Amino acid sequence: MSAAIEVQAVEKRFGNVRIIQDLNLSVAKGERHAVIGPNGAGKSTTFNLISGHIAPTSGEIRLNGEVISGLRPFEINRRGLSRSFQVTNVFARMTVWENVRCAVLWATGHRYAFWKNVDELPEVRRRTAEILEDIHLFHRRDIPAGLLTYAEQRELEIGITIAGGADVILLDEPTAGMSHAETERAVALIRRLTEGRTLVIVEHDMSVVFGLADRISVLVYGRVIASGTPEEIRGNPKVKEAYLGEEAH
Amino acid sequence: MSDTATSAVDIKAQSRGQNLRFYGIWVIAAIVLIVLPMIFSSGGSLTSFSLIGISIIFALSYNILLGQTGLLSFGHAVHYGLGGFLAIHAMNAVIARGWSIPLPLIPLVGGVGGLAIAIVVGWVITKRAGTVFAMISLGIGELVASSSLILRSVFGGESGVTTNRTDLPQVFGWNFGPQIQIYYLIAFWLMISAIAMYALTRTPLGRICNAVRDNPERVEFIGYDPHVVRYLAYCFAGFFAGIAGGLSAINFEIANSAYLGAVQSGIVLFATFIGGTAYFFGPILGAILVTYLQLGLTSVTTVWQLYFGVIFIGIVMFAPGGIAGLLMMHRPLVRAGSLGLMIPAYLIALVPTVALACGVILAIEIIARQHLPADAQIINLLGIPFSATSPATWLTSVILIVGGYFVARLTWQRIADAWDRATTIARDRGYLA
Amino acid sequence: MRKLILAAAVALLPGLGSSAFAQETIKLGYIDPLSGGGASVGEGGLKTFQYLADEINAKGGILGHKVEIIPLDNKTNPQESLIQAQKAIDSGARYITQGNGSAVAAALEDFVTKQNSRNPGKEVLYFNYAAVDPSLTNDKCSFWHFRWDAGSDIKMEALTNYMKGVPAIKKVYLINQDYSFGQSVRSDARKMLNAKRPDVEIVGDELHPLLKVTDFSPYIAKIKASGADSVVTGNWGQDFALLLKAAADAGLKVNWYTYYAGGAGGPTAIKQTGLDHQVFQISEGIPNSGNQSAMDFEKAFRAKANMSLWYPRAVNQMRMFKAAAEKANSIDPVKVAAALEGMEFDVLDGGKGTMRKDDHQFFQPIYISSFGSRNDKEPFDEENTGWGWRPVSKIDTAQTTVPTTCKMKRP
Amino acid sequence: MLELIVISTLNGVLFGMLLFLLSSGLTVIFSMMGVLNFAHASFYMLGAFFGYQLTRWIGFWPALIIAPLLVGVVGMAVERYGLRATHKHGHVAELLLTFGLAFAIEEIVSMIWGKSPMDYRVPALLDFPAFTIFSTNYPAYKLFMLTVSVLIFLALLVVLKRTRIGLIVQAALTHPNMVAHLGHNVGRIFMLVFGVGSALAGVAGVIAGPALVTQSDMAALLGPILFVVIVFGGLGSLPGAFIASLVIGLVQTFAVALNGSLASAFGPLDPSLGPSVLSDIWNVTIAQIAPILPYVLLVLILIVRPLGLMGTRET
Repeated sequence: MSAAIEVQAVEKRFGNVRIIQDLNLSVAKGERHAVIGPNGAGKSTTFNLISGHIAPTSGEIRLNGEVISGLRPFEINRRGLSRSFQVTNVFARMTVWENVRCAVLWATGHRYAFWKNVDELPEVRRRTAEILEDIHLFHRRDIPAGLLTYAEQRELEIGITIAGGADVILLDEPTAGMSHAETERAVALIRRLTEGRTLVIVEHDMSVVFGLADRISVLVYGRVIASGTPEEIRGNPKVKEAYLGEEAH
Repeated sequence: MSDTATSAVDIKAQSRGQNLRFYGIWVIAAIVLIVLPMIFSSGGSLTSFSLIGISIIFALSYNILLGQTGLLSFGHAVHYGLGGFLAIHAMNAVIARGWSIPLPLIPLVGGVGGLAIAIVVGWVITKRAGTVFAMISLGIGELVASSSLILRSVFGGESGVTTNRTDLPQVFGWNFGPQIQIYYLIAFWLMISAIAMYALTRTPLGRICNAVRDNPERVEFIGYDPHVVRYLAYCFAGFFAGIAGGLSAINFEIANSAYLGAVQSGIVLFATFIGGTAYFFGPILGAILVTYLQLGLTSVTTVWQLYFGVIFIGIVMFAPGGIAGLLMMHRPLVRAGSLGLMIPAYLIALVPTVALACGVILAIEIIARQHLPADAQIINLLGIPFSATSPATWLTSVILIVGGYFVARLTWQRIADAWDRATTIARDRGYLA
Repeated sequence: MRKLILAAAVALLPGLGSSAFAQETIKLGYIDPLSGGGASVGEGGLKTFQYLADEINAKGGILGHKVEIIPLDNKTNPQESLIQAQKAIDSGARYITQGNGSAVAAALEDFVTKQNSRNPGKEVLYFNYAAVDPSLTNDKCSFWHFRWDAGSDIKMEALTNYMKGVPAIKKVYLINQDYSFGQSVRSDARKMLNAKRPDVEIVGDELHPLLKVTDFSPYIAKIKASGADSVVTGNWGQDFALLLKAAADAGLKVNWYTYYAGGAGGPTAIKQTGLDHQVFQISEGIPNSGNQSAMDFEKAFRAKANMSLWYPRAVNQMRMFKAAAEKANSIDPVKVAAALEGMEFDVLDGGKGTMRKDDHQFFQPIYISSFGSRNDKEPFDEENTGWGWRPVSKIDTAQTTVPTTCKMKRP
Repeated sequence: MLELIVISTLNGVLFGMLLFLLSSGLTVIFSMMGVLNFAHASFYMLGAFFGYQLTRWIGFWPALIIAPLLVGVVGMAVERYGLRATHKHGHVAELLLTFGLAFAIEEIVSMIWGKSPMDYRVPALLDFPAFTIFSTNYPAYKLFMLTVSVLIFLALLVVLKRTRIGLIVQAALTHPNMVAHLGHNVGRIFMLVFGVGSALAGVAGVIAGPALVTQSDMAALLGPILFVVIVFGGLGSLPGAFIASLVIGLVQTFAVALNGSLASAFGPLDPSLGPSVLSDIWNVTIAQIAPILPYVLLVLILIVRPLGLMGTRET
């Protein structure tokens, strides 16, 4: 079985500054994989590289065995990878319903169609309704997304990410800024929605990370210093020194 | 609150209801268009209605870009103009070759013209959005307008190309000489185009256009190439602008470089934005208002451009949703039944606000008349003659502006308070988020 | 909703909602720019026509009918002009007049021709007082169009007939705006100079973009390099002012033969550059013509309108209109048109003119005049510069006649 | 021929520097605030008219100082009472505001000063030929314009490199998001930058007014070229604006000086073909198409380099 995501010797420079150096990461199919690391370690940059938001300076990224480095984000998305954003990134002037529906359209094969009535597509309507119910926003469907509460927008963010039915999901700090209760709800949501899919998650909240992840990679200064099961990571001295130790200050 | 069980069925019923209301509105619009010339049958009103009809199509096509895809174009008249030119040449070819293409099909030729140029230039233009798109569209507009004066064999120099619409094959005994027949032709195409453009907003592409407008970056992560979306929107906008241009060519029986120019592009931007870009009917209101102002204001004042500019700045600063936005703000209040709270506040504010406006108009007209001879110094405002040279007029203007402003400010505060109360009620009753 | 707004709009539309048909007054729709860039020119024309209407009305009008000028702003835009023409017709005008822009003129000429063929019994006449494109009285000619200004070919005919007798002219440079008018000036100048003065060398022939050039010094460098002694130009407005300014800056010493040096802003520009009696203009009349009745008229006009008489042809037009109506004993446009055809008339500045039946072009004496400091026989200056026009040569009507290709279709 | 080249180069550089005076202000405003000021050419026009009026009252030299300051004040007022309120509605709304403003300023100017060209003259002190080159006089005033433009260019460089505000502006040029984190005085810096940008346009107006035509349509004539310059150079890039100004200045002047057409290069077309698009293109001279060349350049550069000559920023 080939890996869902395979990052090999990727480097990213901005001018002379090396943000990512010799990054190697492998995520198996169906795995829940967390990426952790101190601020500025390059976690979001890693996501941006994998999702095609920025192109690597060198190295190779594969999705299900196919090289995707250098492709545009929509090309990668069409190959079955979807991501969320750390800063809420929804379609603010459109309603919640339309936000999710737009994310469903490409996957249901309607693409750029200008001859179909979007309200008369049963498949689209069914999937949109399902996802809205999944993320507990069905009752808020006619509200413009910009007017939702912060926690609701985070949930919508996840909804948009999973709506296209991608089998590799990248979530960038999905619980950032949430209260404890909201976090619990979100984690349950993520667990349920990514059932049977590959999940890569960047997270600061260690209870979330250790509760959710099958495997964990630790990123420090643009380099993966350790990768393994939660137990292995807990026991890894390098991690303790470079990351947990540092956080203890 | 959680009513997940009702889900999809509920949604379906809801959209059925909307559909009924939706067809109703179109039927009413069609009836209005048919009856209108029977009520106002003078030559002047027919001319105005025809022009308004054309500018509605043009403004709606512009809103595909501005309102729906978030593209601010300063060169939309390129499509309008080239559509017009192609229509004129098609008409002349039909006459010369004796083809049996009747006049009512000519606007479609215009549409194809507008579409063709959109297909050619659109790909480059739509590479970028935002400010860069605006500047490139301006550049392309200038380029095409200037080139039209060089390519004389196609564009006929500055006198343009003329035709005679009555020489085309006739249908149902109409020769399309009289304006009333042209009016009905325009009304027909107005209905077709408006329905088509409305339908476009209800398609997957139309919805993705909105998504690109709101957040082009995120669109890339749900599988869409924003460049392709913008390009397709640009092509549709070009097509419908071409139809408007073709109708204009039929109406005036002439096409010339003024069709393509910056003025035409500016007017459609004015109309669309003043009407409101967020709602489908916004550009319709805007086109009616701006065409009316263009026809009417010019015979009342020579500085109509200034009033245009001031109205436009006012809308940008205080009501970026345009007229449609202002109207739709009140919809939750109407539903909640709290609109009644607003009416007295509006009525009270009307008096000082009108006084303020009159003062400003008076001041503008006084300055505008300073270069004119003595006999042109009479300003006729609301039926009252003012002499622009008399200190009494200046004083009136100053009093109206200063007094009007201070009183109006108080009444505006009243409106704001009333608004708070009315929206609170609407929110309590669940009509407002 | 939409209906309500439309209803309100129509009720409010000035002049569009009502179509009162009062035949007591003769309404003349004046269609020219009254706002935007061309407004100063259009307002000048409007004042002229209002003055002339007052003059006619003071003497009892035309066959007892008062003349009323309806000002209509066309923003120098052909489409807008057609709307305004329709507006004029709706308010009862059977006569329209226009002058600025040959593109507008062509559109209007086409419009009245179609209008009259589709609405027999409601014919409209179009009096052209300043659009000079030759095609208006040649391939595009119409029975319903009458032109009082000399076409650009006629002016060139007159100018070259003058140049024929000036041996000092040896090397001519042509610089014109790149549009139909500039092009016809250029091609007529070439053709006519070659025929009448084969010894004159045309050392340069330039077309520059219309109203887009901000700095003419590169063009001036070219003129200077060519060694020209005379420049012929149809430039007007800023294209004229900037051209002259650049020439003065570079110290270019040539004689300028122009069509529109007298246009708004032209005299100011000439005075600025200090080119004293080096700038010549071709026109059908000048303030300091020496003709007493014309100079009296000029004086009265300046006193009232606070501007100099830019359009002596407008005087001819309105006076001839009255004479033709009286000759036909009718104010019906068809009869007036018939009476105008071939009519002879004593023009403002003296001499006979005639409205040629073949193409409805008015032929009249043409003056070459120069602009500069004045002597005591020249009472009028321009634009408060202190300088004025001095007659240099008068070309008789016979010397201005050019053939026409017009095949007039009469109703 | 050599004469044409020398004169055209001088004129081209002069026109280019004038364009740069305008585009530098526009670029700095754009980099700091993300606003493309459509009314920038209108401030240039205001500079010319203020300069004209003040010259009549108090003479050219005081006007050269005061008129740009006045324009700067107008600019600051526009920022303070117009743009700041519109900012929350996004950049398109701001662009539209300045679009409406351009309309209104043109009409206000023609209301006050009329529509005819003003009699705005070169000051007597500079009204002489500076030197004669190949029998063509080169006016001293043009030399003065060139000097002023170069001086302002140098001053701009010094300010950008050596002062605190200059550093902030520079930071904004390269990292537009940084200005958002400047803290409490960001409003005042915006106002100042907008004022200075407008004042630069005002200077251009005061010195160009006597050399070109001071008329109420002068903004509309120059405006589109200005936008071509900054898009061509790359939005937000000052070096780009500088190069683009010179390129467009030189291209326009040289195009005018050349008489070539396809017909003169390859011989006339067979006349029996009659008039067609081909014959139009065949016979048009380079001088005739001079004013559309900037737009052609714009389209070409956008095909080759979508971000413009030196542009690095997406928006």
